[in-house]
Amino acid sequence: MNSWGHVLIRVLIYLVAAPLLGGLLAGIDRRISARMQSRVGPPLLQPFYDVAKLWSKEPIVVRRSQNFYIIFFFLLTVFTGGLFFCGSDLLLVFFALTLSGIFFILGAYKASSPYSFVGASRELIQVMAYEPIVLLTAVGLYMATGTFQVDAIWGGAFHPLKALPGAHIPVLLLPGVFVALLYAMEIKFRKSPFDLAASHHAHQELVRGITTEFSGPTLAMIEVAHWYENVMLLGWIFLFFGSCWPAGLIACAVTYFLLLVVDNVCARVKWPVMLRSAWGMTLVFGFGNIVVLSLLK
Amino acid sequence: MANRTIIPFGPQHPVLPEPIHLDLVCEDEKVIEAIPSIGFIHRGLERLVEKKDFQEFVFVAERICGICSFIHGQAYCQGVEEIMQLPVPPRAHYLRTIWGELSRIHSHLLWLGLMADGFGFESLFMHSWRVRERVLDIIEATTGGRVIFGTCKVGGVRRDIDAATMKEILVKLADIERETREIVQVFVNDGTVKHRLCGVGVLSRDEAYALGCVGPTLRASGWKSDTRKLGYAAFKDLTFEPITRTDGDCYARTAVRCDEIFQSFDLIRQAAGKMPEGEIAVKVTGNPTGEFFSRVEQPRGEVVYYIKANGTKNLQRFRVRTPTFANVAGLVKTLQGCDLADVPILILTIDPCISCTER
Amino acid sequence: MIEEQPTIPIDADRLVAEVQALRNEGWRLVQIGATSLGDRFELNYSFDRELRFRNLRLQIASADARLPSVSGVYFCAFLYENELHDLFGIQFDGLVLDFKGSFYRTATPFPFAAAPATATPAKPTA
Amino acid sequence: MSLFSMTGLVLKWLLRKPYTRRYPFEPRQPIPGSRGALAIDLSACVFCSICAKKCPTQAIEVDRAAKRWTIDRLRCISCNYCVENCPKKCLVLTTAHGIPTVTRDREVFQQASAPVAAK
Repeated sequence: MNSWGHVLIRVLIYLVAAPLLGGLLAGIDRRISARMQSRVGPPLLQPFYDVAKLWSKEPIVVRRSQNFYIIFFFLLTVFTGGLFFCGSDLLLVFFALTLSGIFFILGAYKASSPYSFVGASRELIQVMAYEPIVLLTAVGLYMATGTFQVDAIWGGAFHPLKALPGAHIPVLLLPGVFVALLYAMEIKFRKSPFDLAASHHAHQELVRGITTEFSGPTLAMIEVAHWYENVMLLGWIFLFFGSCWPAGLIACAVTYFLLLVVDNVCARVKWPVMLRSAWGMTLVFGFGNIVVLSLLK
Repeated sequence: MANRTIIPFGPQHPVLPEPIHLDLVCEDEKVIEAIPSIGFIHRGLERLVEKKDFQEFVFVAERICGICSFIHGQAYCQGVEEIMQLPVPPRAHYLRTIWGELSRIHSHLLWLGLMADGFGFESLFMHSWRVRERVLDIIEATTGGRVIFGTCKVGGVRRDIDAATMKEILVKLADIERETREIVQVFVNDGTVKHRLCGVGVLSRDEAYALGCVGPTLRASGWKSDTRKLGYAAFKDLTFEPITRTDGDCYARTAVRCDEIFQSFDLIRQAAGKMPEGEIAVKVTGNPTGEFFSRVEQPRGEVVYYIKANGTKNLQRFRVRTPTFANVAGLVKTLQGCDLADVPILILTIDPCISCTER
Repeated sequence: MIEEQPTIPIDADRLVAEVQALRNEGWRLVQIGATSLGDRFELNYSFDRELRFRNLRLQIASADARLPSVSGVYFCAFLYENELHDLFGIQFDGLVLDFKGSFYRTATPFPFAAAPATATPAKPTA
Repeated sequence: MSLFSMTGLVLKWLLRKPYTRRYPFEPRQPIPGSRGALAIDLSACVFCSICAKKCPTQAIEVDRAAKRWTIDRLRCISCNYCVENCPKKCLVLTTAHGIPTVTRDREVFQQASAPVAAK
């Protein structure tokens, strides 16, 4: 195991670098989307300007306690990312992330506005839609690598299926799980066609959905939490490439670009379609992959 | 279940920049009841006729709506000309037809964009409006204005389009038509778009008629009703058939408007080919006496101008029934029992122009 | 001439029956509008069938104006009748959907009830 | 039924130059024939005030004694009605559009002196 000092350095790097990377990613996202829509788009650093401006604004709340939940959401999201990047247990990471999501939803419920109310219940359905595939990811990675430890997967330390060619890159054994996870990513990144709990553009029937009633520094916090979260989600993609990190980086970039393209070529669907299709993908690709893998053993 | 919440929708709502307010009584995501309320910006334009003389009033009429402005001015002028029995030169009629159809194209492209925005398809929204900009450029070059044309006047039009310019416009329009096809095929074919539109907000043939719907809303339910068939302006000399669909859902209404864009391109080509030479306006002397209901087909449907004049330079009564006003009853019907997610789409498919409804 | 527009004068008490008859013949309600003539309101009920236009006209005293609603015959008439109530102050009996004066939020109540200053024809200028 | 039918268009525009302009830095080329800001040739003006009477928005004021012609730019709707009715043809609509302002000033044109902007 790593020494404490080593872990501390990794956590510190994560704490500083993740929001910078996440914000930059959001900026690139907006530029590329704009170009796809034949627009010039905002400056690359616009997300940082936005957060800085939000931070300087007066906080206005319906109920004080709603911000309390968001602080927990923020801390838990950051904590989850920390767990992941210092190479901890993957199962713990997934459950901690779900917990942070629940705090977000509770905060929206607490705000007691009909918009954030419906937004929160849609968010719950989204959690239901992507949670099965997230669990299957953990199971699949365990089957492919024999461990739940992120560090060990990255290190490519232990493989029960060493005999198979390319077994040190989990994605080669888990293509189905990977595809299903990409589908879930579309939901996690709040991209069209699944931006139904909180659209990026406030152009939906719920105004801004789950975040409608948050303003000022609280909204800035939600934004930064999403940056942390996004970086970690790309870390999951990275994980699928084990020790082969150049392939991992390319995969992250390609994945994000694909998410953007899909975002720009789809209408927002209604929740029954999202739930049905996400579970369908999970069952066919994710579960099918797991079954094949267990037969190979 | 059965946990009823009231979701206030509008008068200012990001997906619908129109001052309409709805209290959506919802059970989960089902809308049980929705009564629209408008009237936030009643401007009292109809009584402005007491302040402006009847020739100057065309500027006010054009400003009833920012999108179908030219056809508003045209409807007003046609009404006054009818009362005064003015011999409007045929060239003016053709120019009005061309500008009217250009305005229909830009209105429908605007609507397609808003619709795409309504179902969360941002890139489609932006691309629709990009194409619309090119139409606006043509309008600006020929009339001087982008949305308020300001070229219609009692007795004719203010500007002419010379043959060389007309030729250039036709070349540009062919290109715009090609770009429009790229966008329209997404509206008509795309799976996610169809998922949001098909079977949503169905108005049966009988319902649409009984509720007094007009324009594309009525035609999408299978009625071949188009006021242009009255043969005003140059439409009596042009060949066209009203575009209809039979499903009466949001998809049908979208498809009708998509096809109407191409019909308008065709009508402009026909009108440009047949345009006679001659004067573009006649001199107006005296004041009107009489009354007339001027009916004209706007992008949103039939508009009715009631003009009553009594021989003074100010009209006695001026009344406008905009197409949106007539379509609100259909909206009330489709909103009952719809999904919350469909509310913006249902409001948008009547192509609402609440501001002109309130005049 | 774009189209013929026959106007049929009727009495207020025959209104609902006449409108019902037109509905049975398959006419579509185009609009209901009013003109203030000072002490009277002139109302136009316009209909259309296959691009033929027809107009029913009646006059009522503007003081305490009251009419039966035709919204039972044509549902969409509720819009026009609420409008007439808010702009002219005409009361409609039996409205299926009554906004009770909140259809238009006008700054002054019944702004169109008074006859326009130009209602009496001045000497023609030409 | 086809999914992703927009993809071609989206990718095409990703590689193209954007259609929009960075507005205040790249002003738009005026379109010939556009109805822009109203301009006056003061030397030809006889201060008959027909333009002020005809203006649908009462944007123009004419002081015949002081030989002063003023316009409220934010009221002017560039409708061309004053230009059509001007007996001396000293008014003209340029193709340039007004610049954005935050105050509602009247622009004053005084004969025999340069234009002065005043409150």
